[in-house]
Amino acid sequence: MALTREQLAQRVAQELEDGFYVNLGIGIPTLVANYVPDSMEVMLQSENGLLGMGPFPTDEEIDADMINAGKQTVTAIEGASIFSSAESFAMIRGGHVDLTVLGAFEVDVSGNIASWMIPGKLIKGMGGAMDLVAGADNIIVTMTHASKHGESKLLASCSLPLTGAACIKKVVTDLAYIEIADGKFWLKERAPGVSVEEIIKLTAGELVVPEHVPEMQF
Amino acid sequence: MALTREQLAQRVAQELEDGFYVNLGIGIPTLVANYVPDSMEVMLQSENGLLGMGPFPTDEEIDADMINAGKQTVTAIEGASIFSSAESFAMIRGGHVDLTVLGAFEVDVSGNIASWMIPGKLIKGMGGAMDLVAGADNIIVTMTHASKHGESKLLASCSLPLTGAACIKKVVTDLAYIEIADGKFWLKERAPGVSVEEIIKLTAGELVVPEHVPEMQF
Amino acid sequence: MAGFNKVVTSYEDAMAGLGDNMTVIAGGFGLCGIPENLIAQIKTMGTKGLTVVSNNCGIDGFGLGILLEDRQIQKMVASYVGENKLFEEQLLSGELEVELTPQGTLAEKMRAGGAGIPAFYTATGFGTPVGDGKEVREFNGRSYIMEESIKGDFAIVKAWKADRYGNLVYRHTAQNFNPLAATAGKITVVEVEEIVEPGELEPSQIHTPGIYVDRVILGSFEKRIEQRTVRTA
Amino acid sequence: MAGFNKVVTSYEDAMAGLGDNMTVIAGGFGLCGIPENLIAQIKTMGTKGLTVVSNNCGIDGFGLGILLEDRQIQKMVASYVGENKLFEEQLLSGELEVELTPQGTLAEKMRAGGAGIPAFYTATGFGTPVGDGKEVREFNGRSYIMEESIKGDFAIVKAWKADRYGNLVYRHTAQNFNPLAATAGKITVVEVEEIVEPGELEPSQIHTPGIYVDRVILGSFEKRIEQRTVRTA
Repeated sequence: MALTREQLAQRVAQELEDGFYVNLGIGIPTLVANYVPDSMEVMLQSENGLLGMGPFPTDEEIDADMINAGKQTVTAIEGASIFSSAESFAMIRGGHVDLTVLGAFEVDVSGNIASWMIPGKLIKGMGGAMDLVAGADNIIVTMTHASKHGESKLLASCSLPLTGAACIKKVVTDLAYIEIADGKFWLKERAPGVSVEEIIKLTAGELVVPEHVPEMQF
Repeated sequence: MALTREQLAQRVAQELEDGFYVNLGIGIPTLVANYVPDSMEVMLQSENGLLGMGPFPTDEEIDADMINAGKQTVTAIEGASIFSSAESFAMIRGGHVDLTVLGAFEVDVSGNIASWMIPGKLIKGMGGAMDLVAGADNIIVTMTHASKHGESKLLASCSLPLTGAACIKKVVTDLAYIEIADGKFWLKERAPGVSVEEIIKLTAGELVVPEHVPEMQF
Repeated sequence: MAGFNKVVTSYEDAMAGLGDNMTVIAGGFGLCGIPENLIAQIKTMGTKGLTVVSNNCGIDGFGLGILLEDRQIQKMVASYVGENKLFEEQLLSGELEVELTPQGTLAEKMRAGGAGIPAFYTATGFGTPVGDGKEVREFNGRSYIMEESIKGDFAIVKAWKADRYGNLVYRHTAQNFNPLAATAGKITVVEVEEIVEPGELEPSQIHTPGIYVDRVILGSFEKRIEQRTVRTA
Repeated sequence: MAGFNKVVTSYEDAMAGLGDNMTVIAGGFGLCGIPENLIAQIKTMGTKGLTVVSNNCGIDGFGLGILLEDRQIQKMVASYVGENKLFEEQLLSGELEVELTPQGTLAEKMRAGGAGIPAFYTATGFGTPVGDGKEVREFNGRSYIMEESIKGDFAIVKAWKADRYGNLVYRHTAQNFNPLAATAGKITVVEVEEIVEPGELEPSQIHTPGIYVDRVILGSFEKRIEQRTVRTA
C-alpha cells in the first residue's frame, strides 16, 4: 500500500538526528515535526527568520507578529532566536542547516529538482526553495512517486524548469525510499506491501534495484 | 602663521552640519569633536562598531569593553547604537556616513590619497582607512601642507602607494583650505597671516589661485 | 537642535517626495511586519509607474495588494506572489511586470544595496531560469551566479519601537525584511507602534541604527493574520 | 537529550581537533573582545603553521601576540598589526607572512564565508596595492574589485552571555568581529563570561543564533586595556 501523508512524514522523520537544525517545507514536510522522537532534540528553522519554531499557538497565545514561512501563526520554543531574512538565508546558503525537507514536482537521476513552476500555469514564485536546495548538503525530497495520471515524477531528466541543479540525494515517495548517485536512482526501501515491480513501473529514470529491497520500518 | 593642530580641527569643524553622522580619524581629526558648535547635534561613528561616541570616561566609568577605533576607552551618548564590524562598514561602504575626516601623507590633483604605507618603513596596515575613503562622498583630509623638510604634500601625482583613488575633494592644511576638481587644486582660503606666495611655493600640484583669497575665519 | 529629530507627524510628510516611476523597497513577509499605513498613503497619493521590491505583494484589499487596484505598480520584484487575484489578472494582461527573485537572494540584494556592495555571487538559482543570462563563475569547483544589489528611491519599513534618532527594534518575526529594506532606501521611512525616549533602547540591542533612517512616524496597525492556525490548549 | 548542550568544561575540549597548518579566525578588535583563554590554549597546545585571520595580532605578551613567541603563526590576515615588536621582527626576517586586508573588507569576507557567498565586489582598495591582481569590474560607472570570502577550520570567539544552545550576546563594543568570526568557522568555539538558563535570552535580541556555534566554555577574563583614556569628572 502506498504511504499516507502521515506515513511519509514518519519515514522522513527517521532521517533526523539529535541536535539537527532542520528546515521543513510547506505541506507534507511540515508534518515531520509531529514525529520527532522523544529521545531527540531538533530545532526547526523557518526561513522568515525564526530558529526554534514551536507548535501552533493556543487562541490566547496567537500573535500576528509571530508567524512561520507558511505564514501560519506559530510559537517559539525555549532556546529560539529570531533574526532578519538576510541572517536567515545566511544560515541556509552558508550550509548551517543540517537537513532540509521539501516537496517537488519532479526529480531526476542527476539530482535535479523541479518544484516551483509549471509553464502555462500561473507562476507564484520560488519563495525560499532555490536558496534551500542550493544551500543544504542534506536534502530529502518527499512527494508522491507518480502523478494522479500515473506519470512518474522520478525522471531521466526533469521536464519542468529547475529549482536547483544536481542537489538532491534522497527521495522519500509514497512507494519507496530512493537515493540518487552516479546519475542513477538507487532503490533502498519499499513501502510496506508495495512490490518492486510497481516501483520499477512508476520510475521513469534509470533505477538500480538490489536483489533484496527491504520494507520500510515504522 | 601656520595653523596649530587645534586651529586645524576648528577649521574642519566649520564643515559640520546639524544632523551629520561623522567619522573622525586618529590624530588631528579626533580633535574636531571638541569644536562641534553648541547649536548643532552631530553623531560620531567609530568603525569598530559604535555610532554615537561620547567623551572619554571618568575613572569610574572606564570599561574595557567600551573602546573606539583608536582603541581608547570611550563612552556612548544617548541615542547611540553598537553593532558588528560588518554592520559598521556596511554604513561606511554604503555611503551613509555624511562626513569623514582623516589625515594623509600626500594628496594629488586627481583626488588620490596616500596615507597608510611608506615603502621601506614598517607597514602597519590600512585599518579602516581604505573603506572610509571608498565609501564616503564627503571627505576632508587634514594635514600639514608640507613635510618637516619643506616638501609639498599636495602633488601632481602621489608618490606613495594609494589609500584610495579619485576620492578626495577637500583638504584643510595648516596653510590653506583647498578644493580638488577637474584635475587641479583650487585655493579657497588661506590661514590668517599666510601669504598666497607661500602657499604657491609649497604646493607642487597645479594650483588655481583666484584674484582674492580670503583668510579663514575662526 | 533639530539635528536628529526624525519624527514626523503626518503620513503626507512621511511620504513627501515620492514620485511617479520611482522604486520603493518594502519590508514585511506576507502580511507580517508590513508598513500598512505607509502603503495606504501611497494609495492616497496615487503615485503611478512604481517598481516595488518586496518579498510578497500583499493580498487582495490589504498591504501592497491595494496598490494594484489603481494600477500604481508597474513592476514587482518579489519571491512569492501567490495570494492575489488582481495580481494574477494584471500579470496575465501584461499590465504588470514581475521579476521573481529567490527569497535569500532578494534579502541579500537589499543588504548589499545598503552596504555599498554592487554585486555578489550565490549558488542559488544556478542551472535554473533565475540564472539565465547571468554571469556564471566557479569558486572551489562549484558554480555560482552573479547577482546585483538593489537600491530604492524610498524604503518603507515597519518597526516596533523607535527613538527620535531613528534607532529601531522589531518585534518577533515582524523583523524579516524590514532591517534590510531600511538600509537600501535613499529615503527610508519607518512607521512604528511606539516612540520611546532617547536612551530607552539599549545601544547593543538596536536592530537598525538610526543612520539608515530618515523619517519616523507613529502609526496604529491592523496587523491582519494570513493563516490563523491554533492548537487546542 | 544531549542535542543542544554545547557547553564544554575544559579548554582542552574546547579546542580539541585543532591541528597544524589550520586556519583560525579570531574575533576581537585590538585587545577588546578577544578570546584570550582560547588563544592561551592554542599556545599551550603548541600548534604550528597556523593561518590566523583577525583584525589585529594582539600585543607583545597578550592576545594573539603570544602565539608569535613560539612561531605558531605562519600567516596573518589582518587590517592593522602595528602594536607588536615580535610581529615586526618575524615579518622582517621572513618567518611570518602577512596579508593586509582593509578592515571593512575583512569583516565582509568573514560574513560572506559564513553566508555561502564565495565573493563580492567592493570599491575599497580599487587603485591601491590591495587591488593588485584582483578582478576589476564596473557597475554604474564606478570601478570595484572582487574579494573572495574567508572560512576557517576553527573560529574562536568571545561573547558576554551564552545559553546551552550556543545563542550569544556580546557586551558593548566587544562585539566587533566576533559575530562574523562565529559564522565562518567549520568549528566555532566561544568563551563567555556567563552561561545563562535557556529562555533567559530574548529570542529577538540574540546577536549570534546558536546554529553557528559548536562549543561554549565559561571563562574568566583579564580584559586588558590598550589605550586607557579618561577625562576628569
